[in-house]
Amino acid sequence: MHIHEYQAKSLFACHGIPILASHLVVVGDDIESVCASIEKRAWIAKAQVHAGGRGKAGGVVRVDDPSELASVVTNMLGTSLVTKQTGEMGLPVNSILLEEVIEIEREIYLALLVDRGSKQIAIIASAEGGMDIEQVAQKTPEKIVTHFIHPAAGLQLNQIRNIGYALKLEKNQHSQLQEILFNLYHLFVSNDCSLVEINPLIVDANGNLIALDAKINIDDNALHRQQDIQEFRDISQENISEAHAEKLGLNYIKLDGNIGCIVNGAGLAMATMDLVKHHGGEPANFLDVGGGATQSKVAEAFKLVLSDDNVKSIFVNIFGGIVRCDLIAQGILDAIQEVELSIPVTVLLQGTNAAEGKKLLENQSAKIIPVSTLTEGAMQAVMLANT
Amino acid sequence: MHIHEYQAKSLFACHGIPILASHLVVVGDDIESVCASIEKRAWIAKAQVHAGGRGKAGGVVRVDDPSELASVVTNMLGTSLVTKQTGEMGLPVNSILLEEVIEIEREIYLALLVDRGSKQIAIIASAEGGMDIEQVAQKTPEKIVTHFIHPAAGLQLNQIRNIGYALKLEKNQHSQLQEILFNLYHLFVSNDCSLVEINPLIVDANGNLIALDAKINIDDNALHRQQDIQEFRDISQENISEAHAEKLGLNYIKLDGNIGCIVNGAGLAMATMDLVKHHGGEPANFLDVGGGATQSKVAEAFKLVLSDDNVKSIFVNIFGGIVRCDLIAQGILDAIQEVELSIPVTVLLQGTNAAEGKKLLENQSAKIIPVSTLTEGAMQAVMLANT
Amino acid sequence: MSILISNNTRVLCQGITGTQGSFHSQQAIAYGTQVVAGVTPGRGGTAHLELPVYDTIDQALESHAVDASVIYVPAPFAADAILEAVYAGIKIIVCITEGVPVLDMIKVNAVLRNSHSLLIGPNCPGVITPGECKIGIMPGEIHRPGNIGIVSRSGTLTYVAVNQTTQHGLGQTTCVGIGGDPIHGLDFLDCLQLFEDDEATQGIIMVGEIGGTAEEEAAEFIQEKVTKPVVAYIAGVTAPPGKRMGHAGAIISGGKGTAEQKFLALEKAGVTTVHSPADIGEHMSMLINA
Amino acid sequence: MSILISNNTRVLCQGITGTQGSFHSQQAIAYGTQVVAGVTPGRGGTAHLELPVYDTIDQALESHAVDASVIYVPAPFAADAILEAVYAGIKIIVCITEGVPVLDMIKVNAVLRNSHSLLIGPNCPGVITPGECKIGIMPGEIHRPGNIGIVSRSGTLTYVAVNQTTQHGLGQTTCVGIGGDPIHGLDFLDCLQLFEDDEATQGIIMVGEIGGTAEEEAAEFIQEKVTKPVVAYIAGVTAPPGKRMGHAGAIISGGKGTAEQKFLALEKAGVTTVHSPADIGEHMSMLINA
Repeated sequence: MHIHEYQAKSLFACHGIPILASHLVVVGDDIESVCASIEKRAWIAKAQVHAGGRGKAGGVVRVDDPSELASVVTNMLGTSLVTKQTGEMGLPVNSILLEEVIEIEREIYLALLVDRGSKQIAIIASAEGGMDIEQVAQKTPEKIVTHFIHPAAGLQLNQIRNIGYALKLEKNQHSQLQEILFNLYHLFVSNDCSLVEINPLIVDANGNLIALDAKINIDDNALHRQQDIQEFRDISQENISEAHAEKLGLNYIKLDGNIGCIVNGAGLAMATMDLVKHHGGEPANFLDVGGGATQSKVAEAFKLVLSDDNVKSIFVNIFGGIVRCDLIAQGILDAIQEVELSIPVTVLLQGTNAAEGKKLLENQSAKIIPVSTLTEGAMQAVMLANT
Repeated sequence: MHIHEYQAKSLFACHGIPILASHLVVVGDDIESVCASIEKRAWIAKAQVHAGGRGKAGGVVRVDDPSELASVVTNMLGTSLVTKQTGEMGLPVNSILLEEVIEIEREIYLALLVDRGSKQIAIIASAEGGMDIEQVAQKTPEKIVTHFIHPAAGLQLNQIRNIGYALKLEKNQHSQLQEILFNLYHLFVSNDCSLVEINPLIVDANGNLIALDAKINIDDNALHRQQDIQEFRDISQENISEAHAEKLGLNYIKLDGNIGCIVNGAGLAMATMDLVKHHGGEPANFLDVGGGATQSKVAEAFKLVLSDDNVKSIFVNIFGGIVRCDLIAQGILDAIQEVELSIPVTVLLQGTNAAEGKKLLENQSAKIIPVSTLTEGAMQAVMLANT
Repeated sequence: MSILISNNTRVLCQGITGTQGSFHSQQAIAYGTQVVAGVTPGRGGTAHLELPVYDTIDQALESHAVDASVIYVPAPFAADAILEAVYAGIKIIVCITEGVPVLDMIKVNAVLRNSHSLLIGPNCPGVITPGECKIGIMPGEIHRPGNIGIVSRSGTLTYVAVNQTTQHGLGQTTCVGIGGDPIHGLDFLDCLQLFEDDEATQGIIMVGEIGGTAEEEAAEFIQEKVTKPVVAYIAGVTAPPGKRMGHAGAIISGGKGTAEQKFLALEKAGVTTVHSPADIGEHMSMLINA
Repeated sequence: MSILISNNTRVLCQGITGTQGSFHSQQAIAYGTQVVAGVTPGRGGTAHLELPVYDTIDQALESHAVDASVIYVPAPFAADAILEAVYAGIKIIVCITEGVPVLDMIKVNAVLRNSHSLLIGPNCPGVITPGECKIGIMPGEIHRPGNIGIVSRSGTLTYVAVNQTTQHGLGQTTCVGIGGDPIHGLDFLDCLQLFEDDEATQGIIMVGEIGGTAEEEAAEFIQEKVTKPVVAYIAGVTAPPGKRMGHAGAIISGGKGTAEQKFLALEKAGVTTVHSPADIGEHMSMLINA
């Protein structure tokens, strides 16, 4: 789960990680009076959306003249922000974080994340923080230090020292880093984070370390034990269809193509998209109805895919395991009873009772085309989308 | 470090482990008014000393008649309690814990300790708690369950379940045990304990688990980071010579024999005692002046051993490693300048500059007898003690 | 021959009285798997599917010899169930449960490394030695005893590979679904080694996915240690953009992790890769019959 | 030949600028040990004993190849220093420091088990291969190159054993003080195995103490795996009563741990035991020359 920068920073504050003075403005606030009530000084207005690339997209604006603050906020609040990560629809800016402007001596990169390779939490740090950190990692990997936290030992002082010297910190900054890292590690573990990233962690004019940005991802699988974090959920930042799908127990991600895919299992769903692409088509979505797909789930999936106007052809690819293919076929027939089927549906059923399922679908509708192999199915679906 | 039962129970209370209602009476209190001020009911008066075996030694007295409470406390407070663990001098009873008397349905044994074998913290539990627990362990070891806590995983629910079923707990007691064990583990780790023992953990008439006794040992090596625990230290429970020795950096334990031993290194000190015994003598003490014995430490050790009136002969056994034997010899000569030497001292110097050391000691005093081998030294010291 | 499990494997089911545990235990028994007992805390002393149910594994072990345990307990308690099996000394632990918190798996992994247990999963279909022993949720009837070892991060995609090898008359020695979670037990390397050492296995199919660097490491391992023909397919060339793990994910993977890079690494290692899942069986068949 | 260290061993000293680290590094260098660098946080870039000092081990490794590290840092920071060496991949880590909190050592041990490092100590005199390499605080001059391997939980008591083997003309291959703390690194079993595998070692002296069950386990191990003659001495027949670990200590040791029981176990295993430390050298000599 993603949370907003201002929410991440509230966690930072709770855990004693230094942040800048700030105010939050949300849709519905009286912008004029909020801006009038806060200190007259330079502020940075940061659009709160669940996406990176805000700076280049105009979502982070410096306001030096206090008299202009209200108008900047007014212009930004309630709009949609399109960044390279949002898609063309963008994300609604329902809140803006106003943060004091301070002088920056240095920009450091600092992150904790769950690392597959070591099967541990990793700390990544670089003296060259800021927007180009991925380039730094690619071109000069020696400027990135990585330390792994053994779960029995926890974060150790020697690791903090190593990071501190790698970052070429001043003497008094070592103890600041120590406090920040111990607190970050505690925040990470106690909130079931999968990522905590500070980019940049800055050194201000007084030589103090301050988190200028804050990005936190939470492990969805652990939300059941993170009541407080659940409150942070902002449904406005999620794709409506995707959120709806989640409620139905479907894993759905909308894409830009015109071939709807209905598949059971995430791996097979990805493979199906690959196949469509392999045969010259463009998938309209990723959709996993779950390893144990049921009749009703398939029906719901159908409605979901059909609600996307871009979809010109549907490819149903079900491998009957525990669930029998004849029941899946029945689910498809049920679904087209409810929604009018205006586009062709290619159906591949394999595994348990595949033959029975295929038989059920035959001659039911001109729009339903049962096929026998993956290749045949993908080619058929692509061809139908292009006619 | 040992702490008193009432101190251990205050830690229990802090960590949410159920204990009985109680009052503490200390030397200097107005016993009559304390006893008058508390609820009129049956109490158990428990002498607070750093030793086991209090029950059999009269240090735990049940007082059913409230009017007798003050006299029982008066008779006990300020006396010395001699148990099988205290030695003949006993330990001063400077405080008494008055605990409510309740009905006991069952007595369970529960302990956490640092286990050498697994290099982990171990939980030991038995459905048959109480005074005979060691017999239970010896005769019916299958009635003892042991679980090891991996430091990465911490205490796990499955271990608590296993213990709960082994203890044949009622359904609602499983959740009580869970809370007690999680709290105990947290108490153990956060206070650097080496042992936490509850014997018995009782089931009361309402089916609730309550810690009737509490024994906690703290790792001496970790006291530097346990400020609160340091406050618990009760010097009155320590042997005066031993406490004095500790201040001087000497590891000294008084014993009942008549041959004083001054040795460098704990292993060699034990071996020296073994040797003395092997040759028919009785060591008066264990004394380790430290692996890096210095001239001045040897002098202090001399004074300490000579302060024991039982000592009839001294065996100095130093293996010169980093410290040269000639300096040790000088330390001995310094010491006998300060204290009058009325008993014979057998001195074995080996290792670095042993010959020079031996030479220094020759013809200095009729009381100082340099020897050349362990066997010669031990035999000499034993012979001299018996003449 | 086979790896990990065979018709001698005696299986315990943790969470046997739940819907999933109950259904799949029935299926496993019907397949011929020796399921010897179940564990559900609080249900000790009862019977389920005509099998004795115990409160704890330790209790079950007093009356049964157990070689493997399969876990169907809900996600919040799955890590605890895995650890119970590890502490009880169970050799093969198969955790089917999906949605186990990743920080739980970090702890589990640390304990596993100090143990003699092997974990398969979590979030996996399980492991099957066709005709002998089925531990997990895969449909038994698509499998046939044969000479191909299959290891896969995916569930249903594995079945596709299985189905094709069956249709091509090759059959399988053992199929292992190692699970798709970031931190899991047995990985490609472990399974590749086991298949390499298994005399009956003549070819290996490896089904990977985008994310992580397990396939790249497998490629290196295959080049150095595996003499048998390997066919690999990686799902996710047209992966949904997904949610980015900040910059940190990109930094720590060092630019690896895309399907293209995985294909490249495997091809460099001499692995036969297929870019359509429809071609897995055919290519394996060609290699075996070459 | 020798075990663990030799004249090729390049040694780093953690805490080199402290009193202990400074003094014993001087002694080690004088003995001929290849001490290549030191580490003291905050002193990086300076020199000490004509050796470069670094802030961290990682920094030192940029300029030096290191085979072993010796730790003289104060007890509250010793576990951290050990872990720094483990994380840096140092193969042999010798921790001299006394008074390390036992819960710290539980953590260190868990990390060590997942590593390629060997830890000797803490609270130990160190390890020496006479005439080649001395890592620790033992007096070098009592040692002689020879054919006896010595492993001991005690400090000065080890020197007694060393001295006797030197006086009997046997000399030592390597002497290892494994340390007296409840939780430590290398144990008797590890060293016995190393000595058994070392061609130059013709006899082994083992010096134990009361407490724990390490000597009992060593006895079992010797019976099964050690073919070379072993002389053992256990200190503590007349042990001070000490402070009892409640009932728990007695329960968990299962009645083992006394000197008598250790002697008994060793004798049962065919080990030559001596009840006076004065007899160690003589008995070893008789066995070797028999």
